[in-house]
Amino acid sequence: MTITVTVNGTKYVRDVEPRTLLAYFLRESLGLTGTHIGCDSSSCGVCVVVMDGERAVKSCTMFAVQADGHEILTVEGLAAGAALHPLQQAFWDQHGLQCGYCTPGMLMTSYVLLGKNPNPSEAEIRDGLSGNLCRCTGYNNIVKAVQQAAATLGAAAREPEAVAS
Amino acid sequence: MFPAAFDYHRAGSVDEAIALLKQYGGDARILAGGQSLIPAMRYRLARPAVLIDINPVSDLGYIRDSDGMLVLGALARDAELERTPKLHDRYPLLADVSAVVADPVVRQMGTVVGSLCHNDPAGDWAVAALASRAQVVVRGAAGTRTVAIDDFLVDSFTTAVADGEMALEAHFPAPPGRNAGSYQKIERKVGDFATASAAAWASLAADGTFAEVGIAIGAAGPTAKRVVAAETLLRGKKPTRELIRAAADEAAKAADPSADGRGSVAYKKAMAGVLVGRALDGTCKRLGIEV
Amino acid sequence: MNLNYSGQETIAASHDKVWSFINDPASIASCMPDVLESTVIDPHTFDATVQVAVGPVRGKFKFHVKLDPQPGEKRLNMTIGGGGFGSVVDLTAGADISTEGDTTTLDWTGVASMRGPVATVGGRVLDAQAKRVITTTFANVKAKLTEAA
Amino acid sequence: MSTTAEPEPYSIGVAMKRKEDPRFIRGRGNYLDDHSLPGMLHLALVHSPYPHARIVKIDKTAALAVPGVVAVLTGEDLAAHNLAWIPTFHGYDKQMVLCVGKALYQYQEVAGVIATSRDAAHDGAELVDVQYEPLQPVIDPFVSLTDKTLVREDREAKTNHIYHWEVGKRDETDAALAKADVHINERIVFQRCHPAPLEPCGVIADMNPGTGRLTLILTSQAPHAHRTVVSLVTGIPEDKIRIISPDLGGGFGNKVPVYAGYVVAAAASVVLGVPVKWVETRTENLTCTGFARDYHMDVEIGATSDGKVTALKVKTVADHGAFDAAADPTKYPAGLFGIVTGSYDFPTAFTELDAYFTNKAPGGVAYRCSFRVTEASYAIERAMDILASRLKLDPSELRLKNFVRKDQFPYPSPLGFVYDSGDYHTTLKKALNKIGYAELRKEQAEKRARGELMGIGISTFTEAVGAGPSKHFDIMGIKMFDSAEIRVHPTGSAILRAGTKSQGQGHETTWAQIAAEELGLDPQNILVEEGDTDTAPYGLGTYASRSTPVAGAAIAMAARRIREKARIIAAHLLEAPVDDVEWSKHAFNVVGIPDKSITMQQAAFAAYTNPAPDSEPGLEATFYYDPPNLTFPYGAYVAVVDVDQETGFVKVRRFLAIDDCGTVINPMIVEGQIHGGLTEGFAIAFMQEIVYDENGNNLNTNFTDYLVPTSLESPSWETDSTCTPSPHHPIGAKGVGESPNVGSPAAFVNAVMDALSPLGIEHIDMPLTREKVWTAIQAARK
Repeated sequence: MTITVTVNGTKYVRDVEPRTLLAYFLRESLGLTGTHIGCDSSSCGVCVVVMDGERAVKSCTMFAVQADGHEILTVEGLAAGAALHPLQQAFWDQHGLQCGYCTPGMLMTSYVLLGKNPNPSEAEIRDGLSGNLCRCTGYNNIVKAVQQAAATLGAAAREPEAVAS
Repeated sequence: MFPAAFDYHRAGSVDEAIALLKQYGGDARILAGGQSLIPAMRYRLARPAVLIDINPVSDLGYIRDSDGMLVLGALARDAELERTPKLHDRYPLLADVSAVVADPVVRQMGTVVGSLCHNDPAGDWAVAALASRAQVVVRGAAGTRTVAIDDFLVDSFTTAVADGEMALEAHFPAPPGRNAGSYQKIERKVGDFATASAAAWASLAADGTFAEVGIAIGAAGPTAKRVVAAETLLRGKKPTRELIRAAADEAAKAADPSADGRGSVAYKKAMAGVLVGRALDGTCKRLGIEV
Repeated sequence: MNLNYSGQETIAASHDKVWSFINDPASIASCMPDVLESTVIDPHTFDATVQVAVGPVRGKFKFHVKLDPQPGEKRLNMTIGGGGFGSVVDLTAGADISTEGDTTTLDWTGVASMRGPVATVGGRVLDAQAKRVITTTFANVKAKLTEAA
Repeated sequence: MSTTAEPEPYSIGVAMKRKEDPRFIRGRGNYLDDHSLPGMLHLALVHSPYPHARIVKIDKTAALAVPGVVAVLTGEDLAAHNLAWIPTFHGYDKQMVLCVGKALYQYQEVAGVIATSRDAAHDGAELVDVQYEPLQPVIDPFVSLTDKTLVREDREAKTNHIYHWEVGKRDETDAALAKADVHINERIVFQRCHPAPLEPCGVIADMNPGTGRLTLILTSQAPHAHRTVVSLVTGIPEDKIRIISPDLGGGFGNKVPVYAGYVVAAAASVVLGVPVKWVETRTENLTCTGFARDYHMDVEIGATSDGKVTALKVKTVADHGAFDAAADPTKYPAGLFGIVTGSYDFPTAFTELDAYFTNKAPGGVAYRCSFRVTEASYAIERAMDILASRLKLDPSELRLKNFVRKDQFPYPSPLGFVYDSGDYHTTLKKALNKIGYAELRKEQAEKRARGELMGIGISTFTEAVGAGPSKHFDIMGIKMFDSAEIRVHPTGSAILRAGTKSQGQGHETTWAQIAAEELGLDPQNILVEEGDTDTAPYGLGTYASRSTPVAGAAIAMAARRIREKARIIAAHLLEAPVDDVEWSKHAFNVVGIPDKSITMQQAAFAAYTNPAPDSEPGLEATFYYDPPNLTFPYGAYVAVVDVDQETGFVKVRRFLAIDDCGTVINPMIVEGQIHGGLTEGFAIAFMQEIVYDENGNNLNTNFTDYLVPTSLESPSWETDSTCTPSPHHPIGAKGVGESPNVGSPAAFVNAVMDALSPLGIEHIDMPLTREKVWTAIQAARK
């Protein structure tokens, strides 16, 4: 069937089989391969994308047809051109990634986490990211990265220019 | 893994959903949060011929605290409950559950009613619903009926929802008077099903005795189990350490789990007791009672 | 993983009646729940296609059933092998037959072993289903013999 | 190591942000499944539900009827192309690609379905009708060794016994044990677990009929080794094979072996002349691809009554599954297990190992460890704690009493290694001070008085990594050297290619830092390239912590070759005799005239524009490095835990890791490696296990049942270091990626056993699940 999905601000009209999972639709129909797939049981979270700006969803546990008429944000949509999103910058600064496979999911889950809770404690961050697996970093630096991003975004919220500079 | 092919229908309203259910009967499944159904479909354990997606129904995500009960629409997501602090004081037990179902991302899609309908013996919401004396409103072509949770949970993965019907909403009565509750769960890791779980709430009479009590355990049989013996034991008595221990023992006795990778029968029975004890401790703590 | 079941049916029927009934593939097939179709292959074996429907898990399981009467007509063993969803379920059931006057008692036990996704992913689902199949089968044996009487 | 006082960007030891990160954080990584070729078909595999069964019949009809299904391949079909069996890595055994005659473990690959879409391939796979005749499976290695049931009928030797291996002095050790004042003998099991990188394994095989070349885009930790294997197996000349290992989403040893899907996809592409893609599911990853460990070790230690160890004996039964596919060096069937004497000065030692076939998946890969070093380190560190409790000695005291002393290096171990360098006493003391060991013991005493269970666990491991000297180490005959090639461009930037393959270790950054240090160039302008066998020099790949010890050295040596040539050019530019030109502060100058100097950039430009007379133009070098010895990183770890007696839950309150990996190239990356390895060590100690039930069912086929810790279970890590450079490594580096995974399991288990010691509990095998701990407590209280 035909669906209309807005991904990273661009509207796409595509024909999909009902059984096509959103993750495969993003990767194969739209060529947005930043969203990864790591398990079959909704356990690993490397496929997390943001739906309608407010909900982190595991795109391997949702059919593409369910995204019809919705807005999806993927890791490719985080940066504003050359300017990295504070989360991306923080993951880089804090060495919050190694093989990079879990990173898009971590970024998108953190994006919603910080949206709902702008200055989370370490405990809240560890809880909020517990639907995403990482096999490389031991999580220490991912937590630090989210803390850095929270600080940057907080500063930006106080004085909008801060982030751009 | 990849789901087998199916026909997909979008319901714009509950009536449309019911009409589609009438048309396809047992071949059709309702798609709400999909967090249990879709993984089962990926393993091709579940292969419904027809999926009826109710997500487009605009007014099913409601969470209403009215007429002394919390009313959750079929699309009320776990995370919504988790993020509604004003409910946490009135429904501490449900607040606890909403923060430990599956994992934080799954909870943003998963629904309370969907979890009740899936009726996994190790699921969380059925336990809380039993303890809370919840009711489920079931709608079919023939009309609407309200089913007490005890009758709703028929057997493992089987509920009172018949072919052609759908669960419309869940009712959680607000515990009367001065009350509190607590949910306790042992899981091997975040996102796993419970090894054991326990839900408890209690309301206190003026004399400080338990006026009303609700206790249920999970992963302790074909479905979540109400521990009537423990409830009877506690009702009308002042909370003491001994009393709570005795109630916990009743829970351990009542538990009838099956062994799996999560634990042996002996361990799961023992944990049912430990967790009921901790749920009651948590309840008393929230009531400001020293035991 | 192995799952164990057991039960007892007391039937108001003579030993011979019960014995001949449970030794007849067609009769046993007629007692299994949700059988979509069954084919008797020889006096001791039959194939049955069973509709499995537990919650989200719905599909067809193909079973090959072998009846193995023990000498002395006091015990019947039964092996039920089959599968679906890329998985395998092996059921071994046995019934001890004892008769007092005109009531005959079936003491039955069953062991189910599962392989593949059902064992690991759907274990909790199929446990319930296997229990249902075996319990209902023996219950139906009683029912049919009683109504026949 | 270089002692340059220069600041960034030159110096080794700078916490430089990773050069590879920008593409990953933007979702522009380039992993196997991100690739798609025109006309590409998809492969799905059919798996056996039985652990041991005869294949009676395979009916392809229904599968072939599925729209989009192009072909169904079985073992018979592969046999026609002589691909039914392939050699295992160290060449002592062969393994089936698809089942021929028998299925030997549950989920073994029985058939492959090739279709125009992934969904069609899986629809077809479901409909391949295979008739099995189930056979009695052999699941327990201790049953296997009785040879009652034969796993491998295809082998000449009609036994499940694969090999016996031993090293050390048996009689001397037995004698010493016999007359020891104290003698412990403990069965210590290192459970079967799985590396489970988040990115599964996969391949795109592309046989191009036009060029006659077979290109494999492959999740490979060792692309060159894989190219050679493919050539040997298929007979395709090596120049006609290209292996491209793209970005890898983790490897941890899992992406070293050759898997059925690779071979079937390649065969299908060769036959059909179009690209074929196979990406495994998580279930396939956990049930079919290389597992790790599964060692059952009987550890005996003899000691004097005052706590001096006198002898060590370890007898191991190894469960190798259905094929002997353990990826160990040819001459080392049990890898470097000989490191089992650890950090301790044993006067004598003996170890022997017997490996057996069972009806389980094959493997035995080095899961984030140098071949079998993890099993060995766990055994000795666990056993030392058991000895300490028998001697009523503090485990730290027992260790300090028996460490190899600083003045004993280079230290010849009784099992044949020569440890390069170390200062074990200093490192442990640093750990004890930093964590406040004395205070913790005080707190523990108070808690015990109150009946609470708190534990402190120590692990002071020594690793043997960086395989290795080619006189000892090879894989299928290929010596385990590694290589680097550096080309300096006229404007002073460079490209560096190595035979290694990063899976997250950050080679694009650290390799550039090594070259930058040696050449005085900006690491930002040194492009690092790995994984393409058409361009990279031949190397053995990345596993067993060998990249920095071997390839890292090759890079430094290649750079020094370039420096030698640049020196000639510099002399020409300085109009001075070459012998008068020295390299100091990252530039050339005439001895005694420091102010007049030539930078590497200037020399590079001249190499192309104004070469020195009678010297070859251009500025590039290749170096193949054959290490003179292994390197021996070590560490001192301390874990602090609290045990919930009601549930058996263990809370890891603190964990401190002090690592000594010699010279540190990038401290940020080293710390990250340690964090990650500690979380994997934690997972192994408390959660991860591949269990087979009595019927041979694998019970951990997905991430719901194979337990990978999340940010909530994983403790917060404390790290620090000491630095004892390797004397034989050009920059003194030893390698670190695996130390935390090797050293930490024993620290966790020792801590839990320390907590349980008041109950008289001495040992519980990993993983220490709530139930195991609870059960032990219940039993002890009875």
